[in-house]
Amino acid sequence: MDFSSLNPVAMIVLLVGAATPILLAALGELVVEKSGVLNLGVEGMMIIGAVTGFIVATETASPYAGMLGSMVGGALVAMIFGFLTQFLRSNQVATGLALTLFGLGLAALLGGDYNGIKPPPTPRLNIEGLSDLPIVGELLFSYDPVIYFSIFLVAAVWYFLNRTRGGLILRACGENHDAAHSLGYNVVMIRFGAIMFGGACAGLGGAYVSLIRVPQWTEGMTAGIGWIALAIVVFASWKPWRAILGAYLFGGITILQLSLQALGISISAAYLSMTPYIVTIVVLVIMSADRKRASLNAPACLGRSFHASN
Amino acid sequence: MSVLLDIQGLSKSYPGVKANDDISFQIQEGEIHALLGENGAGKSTLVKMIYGLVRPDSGAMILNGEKFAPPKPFFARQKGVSMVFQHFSLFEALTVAENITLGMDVAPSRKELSAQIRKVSNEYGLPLDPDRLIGDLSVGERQRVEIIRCLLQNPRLLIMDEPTSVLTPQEVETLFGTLRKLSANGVAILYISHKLDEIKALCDHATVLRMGKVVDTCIPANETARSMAEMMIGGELEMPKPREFNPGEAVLEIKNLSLDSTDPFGTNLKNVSLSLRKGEIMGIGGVAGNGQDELLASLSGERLVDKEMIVLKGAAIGRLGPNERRKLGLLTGPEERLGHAAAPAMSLADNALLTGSIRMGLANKGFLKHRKIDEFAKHIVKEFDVRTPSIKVMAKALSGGNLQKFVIGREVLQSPEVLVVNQPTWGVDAAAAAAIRRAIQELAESGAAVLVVSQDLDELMEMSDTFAVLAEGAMSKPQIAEGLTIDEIGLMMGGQLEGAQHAEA
Amino acid sequence: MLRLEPRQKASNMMLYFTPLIAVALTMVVGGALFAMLGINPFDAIWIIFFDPFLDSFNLSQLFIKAAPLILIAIGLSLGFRAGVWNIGAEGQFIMGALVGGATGLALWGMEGWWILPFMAIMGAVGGFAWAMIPAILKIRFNANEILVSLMLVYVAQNLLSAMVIGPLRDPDGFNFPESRSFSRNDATELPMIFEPLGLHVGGVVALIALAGAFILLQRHSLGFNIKLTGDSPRAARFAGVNPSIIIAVCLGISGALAGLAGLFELTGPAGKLTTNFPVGYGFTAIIVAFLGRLHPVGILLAGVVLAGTFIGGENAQFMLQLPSAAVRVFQGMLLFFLLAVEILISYRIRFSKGAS
Amino acid sequence: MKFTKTLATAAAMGLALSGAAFADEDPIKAGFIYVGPIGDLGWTWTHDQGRLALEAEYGDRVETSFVESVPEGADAERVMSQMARAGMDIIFTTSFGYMDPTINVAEDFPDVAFAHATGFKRADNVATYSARFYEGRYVIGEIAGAMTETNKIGYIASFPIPEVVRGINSAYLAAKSVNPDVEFKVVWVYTWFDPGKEADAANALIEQGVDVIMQHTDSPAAMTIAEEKGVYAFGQASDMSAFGPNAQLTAILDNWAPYYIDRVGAVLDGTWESTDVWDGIGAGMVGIAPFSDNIPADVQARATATIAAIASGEFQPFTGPINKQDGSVWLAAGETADDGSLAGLNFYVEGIDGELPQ
Repeated sequence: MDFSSLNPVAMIVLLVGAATPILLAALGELVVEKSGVLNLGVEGMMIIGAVTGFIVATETASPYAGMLGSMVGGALVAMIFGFLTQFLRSNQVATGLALTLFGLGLAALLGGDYNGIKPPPTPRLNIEGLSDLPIVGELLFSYDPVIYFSIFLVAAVWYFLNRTRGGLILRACGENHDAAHSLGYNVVMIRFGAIMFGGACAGLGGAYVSLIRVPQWTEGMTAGIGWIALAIVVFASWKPWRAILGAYLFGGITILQLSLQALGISISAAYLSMTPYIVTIVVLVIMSADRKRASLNAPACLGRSFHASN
Repeated sequence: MSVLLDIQGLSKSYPGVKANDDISFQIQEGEIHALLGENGAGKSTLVKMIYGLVRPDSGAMILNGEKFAPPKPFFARQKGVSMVFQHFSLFEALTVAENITLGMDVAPSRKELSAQIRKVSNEYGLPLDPDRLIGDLSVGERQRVEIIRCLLQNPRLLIMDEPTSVLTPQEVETLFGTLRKLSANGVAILYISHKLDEIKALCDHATVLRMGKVVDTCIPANETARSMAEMMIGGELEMPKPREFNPGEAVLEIKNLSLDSTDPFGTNLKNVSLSLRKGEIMGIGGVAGNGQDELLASLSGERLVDKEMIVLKGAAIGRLGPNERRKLGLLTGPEERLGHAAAPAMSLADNALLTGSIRMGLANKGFLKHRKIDEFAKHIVKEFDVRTPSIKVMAKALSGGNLQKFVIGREVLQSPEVLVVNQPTWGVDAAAAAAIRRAIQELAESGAAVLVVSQDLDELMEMSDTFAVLAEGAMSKPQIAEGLTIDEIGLMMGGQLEGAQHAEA
Repeated sequence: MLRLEPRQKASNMMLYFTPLIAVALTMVVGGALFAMLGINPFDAIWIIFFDPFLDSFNLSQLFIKAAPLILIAIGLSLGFRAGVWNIGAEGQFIMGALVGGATGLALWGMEGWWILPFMAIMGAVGGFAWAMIPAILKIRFNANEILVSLMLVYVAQNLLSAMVIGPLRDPDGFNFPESRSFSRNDATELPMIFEPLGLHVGGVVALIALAGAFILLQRHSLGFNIKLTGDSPRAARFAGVNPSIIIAVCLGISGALAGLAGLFELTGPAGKLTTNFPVGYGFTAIIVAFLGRLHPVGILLAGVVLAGTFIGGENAQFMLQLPSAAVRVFQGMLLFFLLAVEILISYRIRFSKGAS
Repeated sequence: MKFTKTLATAAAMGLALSGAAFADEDPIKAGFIYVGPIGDLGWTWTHDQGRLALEAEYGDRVETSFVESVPEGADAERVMSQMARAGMDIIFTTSFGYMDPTINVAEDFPDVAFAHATGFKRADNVATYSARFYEGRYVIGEIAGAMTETNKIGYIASFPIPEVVRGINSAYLAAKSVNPDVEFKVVWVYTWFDPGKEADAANALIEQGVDVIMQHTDSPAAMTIAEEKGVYAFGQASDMSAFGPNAQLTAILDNWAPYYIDRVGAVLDGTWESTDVWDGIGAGMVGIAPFSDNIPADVQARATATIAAIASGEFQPFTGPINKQDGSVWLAAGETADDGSLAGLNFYVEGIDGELPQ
């Protein structure tokens, strides 16, 4: 078989597209987990974002309004999770799973009338001169705006968490919620805010699928990538720049296995389809194996519900 | 001098308890004012109201002539009231500077803050490196972080809740120096403690609380430790009777025990050796975080070590798990009551089963004998005077003292041959503490060997026959406790293990 | 202002009452939703919630649907109690069917009473082995079992595809990606025990597992250790519980039961292995486990109720043209409400002025 | 199978009796069981279009209902039984996986007519029906072969079942007949419906230099990608030109309406009997959408001729000489494939690269 026909530039362009929804959702979840909350409902929030984004975009004929709508939609269902876990102190694992189930059903219900419609297109960047450059133009200046936004968001999340007071307070809640409380911080509201942000990011990730990557609305179209986003957060050791690495790695494997098939490689496609998941497991194992380091990076209060003692 | 804070009739009730009842007193500018009282007397509630963490049910406060009713700590800090907690509000994975920023309402830039931290900490003799992680600091250094955090906000009133309980005697001296300097600069200090010698040495005035009420005020310099203690407990102080010490043969031997901590901020044990004899109570002092948790884990069997490192009655047990050790007669009582010694959301009966299963025969081939479990739980409740409506109550519903009596009682009533306890009276009211100490002493008198790990030197001096110190994971040679001076202990705790030469045990 | 005040003792009354509150709230809010969709809410709720238990045909389908849910949920509940989050029961369900089915195909043409039991054992082994992957990775490498077990669902699905397209394909099946039919073969057909309730052998095994779990949790030290680990891992370690063993036991039991459920589904209701064999029992069982508050009796009731809503939901589809998505929203709501009212068990709500 | 039998039989007998008494007054009830959501724009959507056409045709004389997203297996069996119990006169089960459940339930309800799509098991009250999609694929294969400039045609395939393999072979033979240099690149996505994956596959194929995409999966995702990347594609099951106004060359249309109207009509006048219908372009079950203007006139003309030849039965796509991929002879010159061997087709014809997953 002829590997030379694999065009690396084109593959990178493709993998960035496949990775961006995962990256967006993972960044949101990263912030949520840094605040000490484990929200397993990413898949549910993504699909809601996909459908609300689609509906708003087609109704207003503006993809950007749709993206805003997806963030609002994602944040709204995240609010249910936030309310249950932060105010009613329900189990975060169970509530997250319920959110996924509920989100998938609600999205199907909301999207019932939007099957088979083409959403307004999202233009790609086209800078005279730059976008036409060979290789560089394609690699750097030819994407849709959300991809640039996702990279900006990586930097922004990093800056927020490491360079701002707000980020410091958020991390403090994740490290030791009792101490944060006794310093006078409102742990519940800070976490609630983080959960909403996570919902907005997951929602935008979903809208990326329904408005740009596919683009159309169909039931269950996020097809499990919300779960991958959760794995990416662990893989990234809660570091934004590593999340981008993880998401692009996963996107790369997904694209590569399809490209290998197109090349006519003789491994059965079913086995190739497993590889992204197996690689995720392997990477997860490698990242978790050093317990001391893993526990240093993980927010100490992750998944524990907080109750002010006085 | 003028009045800084005037407290007028503060009251606060919780379901079933009147924590504060009509409390009134005044704090002058620049004075060091002691708030004296036993555990549970209402000191914590009172200072939480001053700091804005708890709102009073009734009463008022006047700060500097203005009405003062902080709804949140933020408002208290705005008005110049800062607080150093007994349990630090620190974040292990964050740096010193980050921790300090978090405690400040208006924080300067990172660079500026670092410079300020260095300047203020050196000025008050509490040097700190702003870029280190809290997790890497000793407990004494962590307290410095808390204090510097308060000082950077130029407080008028600094509240300190039991600040010395975690310090070595030398560190206590340094702290007092700092506090006196502050006082001289006009900062008032509300100093909470039940250590009477310290209060006598440091404080200008004292207000004594008992059962949520102000029962007395005094000038500590004019009182004796005994007279103040009597104000606190409201009766005659009973001095402990010295015990006779006739150790029998060695039952527990620890030989060159080394163990790496699993906690990224923990301390590794280095070559710890000791020999514990029948009837002996050995006290192990030292500041928290110097390897106590690791020592307990290696003795309880939660962490396994080399087989020969721990020998019980001639048998090498280093690789045996907790239940096999229990079977052989080695029982332990960890420091953390909830979540370690006891499972918070399980009933007292279940918690009796938790360690009692083997020695009390509470299960047969894995099948539980519920009647026997209940009996054992009721026995503990009765013998150790655990105040609870029933043994079906969840452990977390009990007060700290009651639960501590329960978990110590649970081990003592299993007639151990060796009992190891960590901080047996930590955060427990005086009556419960006395009961626990008495039970441990009786156990030793009946021939068991007891290892008491504690940060409370007074407690150790009162109970122990022999004494050693854990410092940075290494242990000093055990010595006869009687006659050890506080200076000698201080040197041992500071890590100069061989510095104090005393009768070796 | 509402304030939550912890109770000294979990409220027994609330323990039994909260599921009813949740169901009632779901009916009210779900009914409103149905009304918004232009469907008579009373009819819809009647068909979804009551009809499945009153009509003899529906009843005869009840345990066919409920048995795998209950069997899987029982296993999961042990892990959830210990804080071991096996989210990948769907994968273990597939692997049980795959391994047990492959065994049956290897023995094809043989007669004997032992064939089905042997397949069941192999099915349990298949699910067990699949669950051991996250268990070992968790014990040895500290890898998060939620994510590993979930990723393995996708791997199992692809493996199933590869197998029914390849080695396990029915040689007489015109090359369609399907295995032979186990339910149309005497040696491998799952016997029905009590038809009026749809109780097949798998259902009976589910009831036995239920009883076993009940005894384990109430009467046995292993059950005590599981609960202890869930409440406080550190206290459990202090009590001499080896956390690795708890992880292995919980994942192992849940994997084996999910595998068994897969095999029973294969040899009974589903009949043959196809790429569409997994229909989400492994995920729905998570809801059943929580809905039953991780208690064996609760799981029995939750499994039956949820199975009823599935049957009722389908009926509502063709009788009222209720969209299938609405039924899923309805089920999600049920779980949300249950989680929301759970707080009433350990807290009481007080009205007070001002914040504390 | 015993899972629904006894009680259901009893119920059915009751219904049959009452049904006989009022047969003339009640409208005919037709039930449909769908494997996907009706909004999938693919397989299920086309069947639902057929159902709507049925309603339009007969008005008050027919009452239809459906259940969507019914998993194959026990759930399908239950839904069918429920429908039969609810008094359906004819039930269309529209997925291959419903084959055994349909046979099982039909045994219990001898008076209800069943029609199962794409299967091969029949009974007195179970008819089967399917469409010769490979005829349509021959037409679009011919167009694809003529339109490709890179000589690389991409094929997004779902599962390696005979239905899909027939399509690939037919399209390849057609493309090859007009362009000897043509090369097929097949990507198996192992799903009928996963827009994200289908889009990725389309992208991967385009990166391999493919400039015409065919698909045997249900969503219009690949069409959208083709439009974006400026390559050609064909609509699947329905006209997808909305998603690719420039990209779509034409589309294979599934048109179930004639069959449904005919069969329900047969129930209405009492002439229904079990039949095996495998219709193609001729009977209108498979349609070809209007050609895009991007197709040159000569190509259009040839395609139109091919359609006519197939419709009239004059030409069969699988006409020898055709060798199997391994070079052995499948069909001798002039020989045409019989329905039996087509039904179980499990090999590529000579010239297709890559291995058929087995």
